[in-house]
Amino acid sequence: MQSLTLIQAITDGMRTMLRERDEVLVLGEDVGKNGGVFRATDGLQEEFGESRVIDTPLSEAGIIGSSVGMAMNGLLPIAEIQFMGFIYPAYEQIMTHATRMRYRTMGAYSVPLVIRAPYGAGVRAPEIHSDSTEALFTHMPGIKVVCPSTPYDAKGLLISAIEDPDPVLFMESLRLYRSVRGEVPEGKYSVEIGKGVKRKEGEDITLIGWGAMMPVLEKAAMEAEKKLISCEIIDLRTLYPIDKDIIAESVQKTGRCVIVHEAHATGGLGNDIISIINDTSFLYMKAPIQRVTGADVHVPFFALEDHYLPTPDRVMEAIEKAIYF
Amino acid sequence: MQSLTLIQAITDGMRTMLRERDEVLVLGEDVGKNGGVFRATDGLQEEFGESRVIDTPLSEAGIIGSSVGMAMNGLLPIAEIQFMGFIYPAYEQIMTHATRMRYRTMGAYSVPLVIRAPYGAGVRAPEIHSDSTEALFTHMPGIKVVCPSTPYDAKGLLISAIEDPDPVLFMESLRLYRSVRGEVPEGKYSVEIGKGVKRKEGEDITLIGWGAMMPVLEKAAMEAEKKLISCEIIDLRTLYPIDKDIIAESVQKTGRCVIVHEAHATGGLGNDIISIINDTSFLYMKAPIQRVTGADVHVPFFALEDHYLPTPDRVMEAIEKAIYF
Amino acid sequence: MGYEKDFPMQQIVDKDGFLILEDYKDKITRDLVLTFYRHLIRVRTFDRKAKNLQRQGRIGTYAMFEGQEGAQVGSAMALKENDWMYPTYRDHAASITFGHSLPTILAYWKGRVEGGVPPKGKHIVPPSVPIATQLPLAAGTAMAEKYKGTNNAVICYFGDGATSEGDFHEGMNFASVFKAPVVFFNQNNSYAISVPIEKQMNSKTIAQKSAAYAIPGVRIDGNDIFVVYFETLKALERARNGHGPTLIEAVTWRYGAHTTADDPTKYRNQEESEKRREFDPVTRVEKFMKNYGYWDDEWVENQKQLVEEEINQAVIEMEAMPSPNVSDLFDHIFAEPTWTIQEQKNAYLTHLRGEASCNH
Amino acid sequence: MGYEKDFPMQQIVDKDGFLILEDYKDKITRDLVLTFYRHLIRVRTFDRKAKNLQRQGRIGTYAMFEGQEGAQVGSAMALKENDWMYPTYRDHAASITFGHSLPTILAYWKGRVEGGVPPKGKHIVPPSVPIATQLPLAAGTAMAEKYKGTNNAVICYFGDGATSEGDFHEGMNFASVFKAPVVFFNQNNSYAISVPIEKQMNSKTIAQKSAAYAIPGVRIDGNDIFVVYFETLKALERARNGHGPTLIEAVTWRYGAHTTADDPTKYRNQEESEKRREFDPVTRVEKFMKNYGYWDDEWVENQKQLVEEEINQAVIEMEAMPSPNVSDLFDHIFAEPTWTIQEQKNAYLTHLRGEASCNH
Ligand SMILES: Cc1ncc(C[n+]2csc(CCOP(=O)(O)OP(=O)(O)O)c2C)c(N)n1
Ligand SMILES: Cc1ncc(C[n+]2csc(CCOP(=O)(O)OP(=O)(O)O)c2C)c(N)n1
Ligand SMILES: [Mg+2]
Ligand SMILES: [Mg+2]
Repeated sequence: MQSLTLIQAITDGMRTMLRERDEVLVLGEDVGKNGGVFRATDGLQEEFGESRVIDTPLSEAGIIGSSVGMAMNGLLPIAEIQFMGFIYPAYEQIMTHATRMRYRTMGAYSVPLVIRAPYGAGVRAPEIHSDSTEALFTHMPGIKVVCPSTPYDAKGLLISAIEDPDPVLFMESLRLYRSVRGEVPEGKYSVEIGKGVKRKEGEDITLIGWGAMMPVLEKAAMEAEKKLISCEIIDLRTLYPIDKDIIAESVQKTGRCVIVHEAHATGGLGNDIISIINDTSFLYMKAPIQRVTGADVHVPFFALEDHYLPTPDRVMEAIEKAIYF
Repeated sequence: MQSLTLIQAITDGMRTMLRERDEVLVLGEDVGKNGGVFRATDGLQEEFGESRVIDTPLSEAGIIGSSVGMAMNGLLPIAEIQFMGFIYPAYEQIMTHATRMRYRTMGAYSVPLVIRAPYGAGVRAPEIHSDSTEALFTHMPGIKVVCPSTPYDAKGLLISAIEDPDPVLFMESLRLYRSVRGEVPEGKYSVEIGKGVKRKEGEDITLIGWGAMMPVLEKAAMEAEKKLISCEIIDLRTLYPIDKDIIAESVQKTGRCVIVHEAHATGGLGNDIISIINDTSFLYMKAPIQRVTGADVHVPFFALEDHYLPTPDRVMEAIEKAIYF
Repeated sequence: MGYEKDFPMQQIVDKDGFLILEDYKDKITRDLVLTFYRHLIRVRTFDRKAKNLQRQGRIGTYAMFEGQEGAQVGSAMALKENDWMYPTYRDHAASITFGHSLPTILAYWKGRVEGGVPPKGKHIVPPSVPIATQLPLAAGTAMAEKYKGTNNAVICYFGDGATSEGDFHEGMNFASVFKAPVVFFNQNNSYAISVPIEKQMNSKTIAQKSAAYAIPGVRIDGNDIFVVYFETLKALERARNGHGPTLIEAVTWRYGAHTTADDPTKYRNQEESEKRREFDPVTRVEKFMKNYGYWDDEWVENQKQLVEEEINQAVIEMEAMPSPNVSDLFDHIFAEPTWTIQEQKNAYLTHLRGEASCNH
Repeated sequence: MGYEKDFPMQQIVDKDGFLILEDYKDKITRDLVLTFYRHLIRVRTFDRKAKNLQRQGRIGTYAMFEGQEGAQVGSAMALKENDWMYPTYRDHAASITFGHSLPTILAYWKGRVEGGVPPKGKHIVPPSVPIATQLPLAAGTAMAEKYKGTNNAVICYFGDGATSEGDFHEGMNFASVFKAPVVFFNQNNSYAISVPIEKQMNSKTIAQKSAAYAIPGVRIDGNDIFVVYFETLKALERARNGHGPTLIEAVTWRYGAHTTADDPTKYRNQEESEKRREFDPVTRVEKFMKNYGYWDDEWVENQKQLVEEEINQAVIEMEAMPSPNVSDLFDHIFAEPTWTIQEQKNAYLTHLRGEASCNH
């Protein structure tokens, strides 16, 4: 097996599917000749040509809108949005076309589209390059949202997303692009959308996160072990639909939970998870669920981003709050 | 005092402020000569002229973007978006300009902008005219969201919104426009943004809603009284920031809660409220919090909208579920 | 800045029904003229019927197209079987002409999701409601045809107001950059609800906006079905031959309200609309038929009757539709429902059964 | 469709520094030329310094403008004190010329929110990052000036890539419909990161996009600061006089990478950039000064030294800034923080104090 970084695994996933099916196309700003501003599409235009790996105009509504039109017409576009903070010009296209076409035609047309978007803070990028706004998409009916934290999952989920008959927003952590590395099978395999994974077994408390927060959770869990607190760690991987069962099963065992995400507290996915726990596990909970999230403030200019992002220390504090409630 | 419908109260609020301050402008599609497709701006262009009540091109990003530019330059624009379902082309402008300009300039520029948007289902409107997507805005730092359910509150909150130094999204229930009527003072008064109101005292359970859901809650509460269940009803009025205290105070008394909204369950404000209760009132809760909401599906074509919208019956079921938990 | 002179309004048949471009003489066959006429009276009858149905509360809000039939029928007739159509809420004359089913269109306005379903084997996308957002889609659908190497083309309808939206621009630019086989067919009826075109844009024509994309722009009399048909044919031909998109501005007029929910007396003098009947697209073909000897009372009466029957039948079918299926609320969001949707559906169906048993 | 001939590229001074439009002879005063030169060397020195600071890790990613100084300085010099400027991330030469503070600009790239604050009494909006989204804002700011009845105007910068965005179109259309006093100043440097203009648009010029809005469009040599200055002055004059917006396309070139994070060898031959130095905007003024007797070695040396000192001083100031204030994360979202933000701030400051006490 090859050992790849997260971004290499993503490239490999696209290459695998470009080889597998002629209907697969890659399009976006700078994805062709330049191979993407992060090099996620490096080498793809050379291998598959300009008709399959397409440099588009600087036009997010154009990219998503035309991808929807292609997807309705039998193709399987993978559209790159250069940074999640620049997806909003395409919001209308996602909101009223990509996600509604199947319903509006009772399935006569569907939109098997993948939207790839690098997200998140922590790499000292200029302002507005660091948004983590998954919640603005999980509230839209008709689109799935995934966010891998390992190279293996990244490739497997990307392949599932490409094969999914409906739109999938595929969020890629900028911070993890080159900072995680792992074994990735050659060729085609898939990781099921909608399933979380337990990264660590534990008894006392459940830590829930995804994407760039996973290393933060792992560090916090190590700290907690020193204080003899045993943490169970769940990596959600899919943000819509959230894997309810893995959450319920875990919190029913531990009775305590800390949820961690970069996005703002209000309207963040943490609240969806609390709601799932309320629905499934009310009687099991021994303490209020703790959230460690970005504040209700803009992701700041980078000089302050470390103060915005959840840290192992803050997670540790939340763990203790839940444990010593 | 005058007895006005909700929409008349809104018109009155705009007229009051147009008279009060020269900086106040109204702009949007069809707001001038036509007086708005719902007649919310009826008579305003006649009274204040074309330079203050402006028919714009069909261009939501243009409307919001230019309003931001005006607001930064000393004016107090009230921008109408014809239906909430058509606000998404302006999403980028709201997300990265209206809401971020104060932060990005440390207050050197601010954006005292009001965005009015009729929302919600239930009036047999054509598809995509019935969205209730407040949660897509409450998750944005830098904008407040209000949603009145009475003519008194409508005018008072609108005036507060116009005087607020920051952007406010003002959601107007299509369904309530002409179906509620009430006493409205002449001239200027205000209702504080950020404060909910108790519409009914009760002992056994707290019902929380806003806007078009208020009559639904009231009917359900009447049904419940017949079964000797005493409901306390809270009208949130402001959706960001949510009035935490009024919620905590009430659920700490009743120990039970039903939250009702039109929007989809996942990512809906119901989850934010559950999260507030988790944070403030964990030990008081006697039963899981119940939500009665739209499903995770598109607001349907109108032949099915009654099956999408929360009804008093569904609320009643939720009340019983919470009571007999 | 006087671009309007670069885009003079083209006509083939004048308002009195006389051929003014002799070149077209041979191309205008009897069959073509009669087909024009048949479609025109069919869609006009449909439109009036639908408006009445709304008045009677048998369907919901409806967007009338009376006055715009020449533009819609002429352009739709230029399409080939496998082409794609992106209509708006006002373009039922186009979609009917292209082969849409009348009961389906009525169902659309009755708030039935069945109303969005295209007819079998025909690529008719449901009416676009958010203005101008269909242009990038149409560009993409056309790019896909090009990618697949077919000769199919796409037609995309939109109004004068739509040109102010960013998506108009992005769609045009994409199509021009990728030489997508798409015809952007604008119906300039001078109004976007109440907003007249002078407030919508500073340019005197819409055709001149083609300059921004360096694609052909054509300004035509949208009430002259002859010029509409032949210019759309040409544009489609260019598209099929790999020469990319064309912007057609068909100048026309809606006689009535924006929709049945609109009161046009608030913003314009309805007398003007009456005067416009002088340029009526249906009457013009009538006059042409009379001028050139194609008119046959009996045939016309016969056609009118057929149309009447067909439309009455459509209303019957629409009203005979089984009542809406609650499952449709949940079943078409994803190919397979997520657990959230499945749970919500189960809960709701249980609730409905509970209600049903309570009430009986 | 051959619009490019309607928009020929205008020049006043050719690449060898010779005046080619004699009409301007009297308008080109010694003072003007020396001011051009002083600004040009100032901003070029700043730009190179900033790039080096990034290399040394003393600031973050930085967007160089070398090659585009003529377009930026010339246009900014045409502004009056109370005008507004909407720059992008690449337009520091413009904002510096208009009076922005150098340490503030460096702070911007150091990830400091202080970098977004305009200088006192000067209307300089923070650099626009989401491409083209500033155009509607600029239109609105200009509409407000018009509403207030001032003679102030707005200049709005954007690149060739920005023209593909819907917001470009909506901003242009708003400004033209409302005759807003704004100059849309496009720097066509032929690239949007890696994407060459031929893939960005089908039109040969950007100036011709003015046709869509029926406003004046002007195509100029953006490396000829003379034509930039005089054409921007004219456009501002039109704006102030109530004649509405102008679209200026200044054709230029960036020599270097898109930003310090970009590797241009992936997508273009860097030799071409070196060849472009023949058209350099700074050298051109040098040549002009030499050709027409304005060159004075001593004055030039003196200016270079002053600039060097000023910039070194700015770096010192930037680096002497107190470390970022954590409160700034919370304090500028609303005029008054909401309870959510206040609670989050309190909790975070408590956390920080806890950490501080733990670590000591
Ligand atoms: C994005 C969006 N904004 C607003 C509306 C409301 N609206 C419906 S039709 C219309 C006017 C459209 O005018 P035009 O494009 O000229 O088409 P016409 O109705 O004249 O056929 C408006 C503003 C909408 N449907 N979508
Ligand atoms: C909406 C949006 N999409 C994408 C980006 C990423 N991006 C930053 S600069 C740039 C290219 C801009 O090109 P151009 O407008 O020509 O300006 P230049 O950089 O050449 O000055 C892109 C794609 C962005 N900042 N905003
Ligand atoms: Mg129109
Ligand atoms: Mg450029």
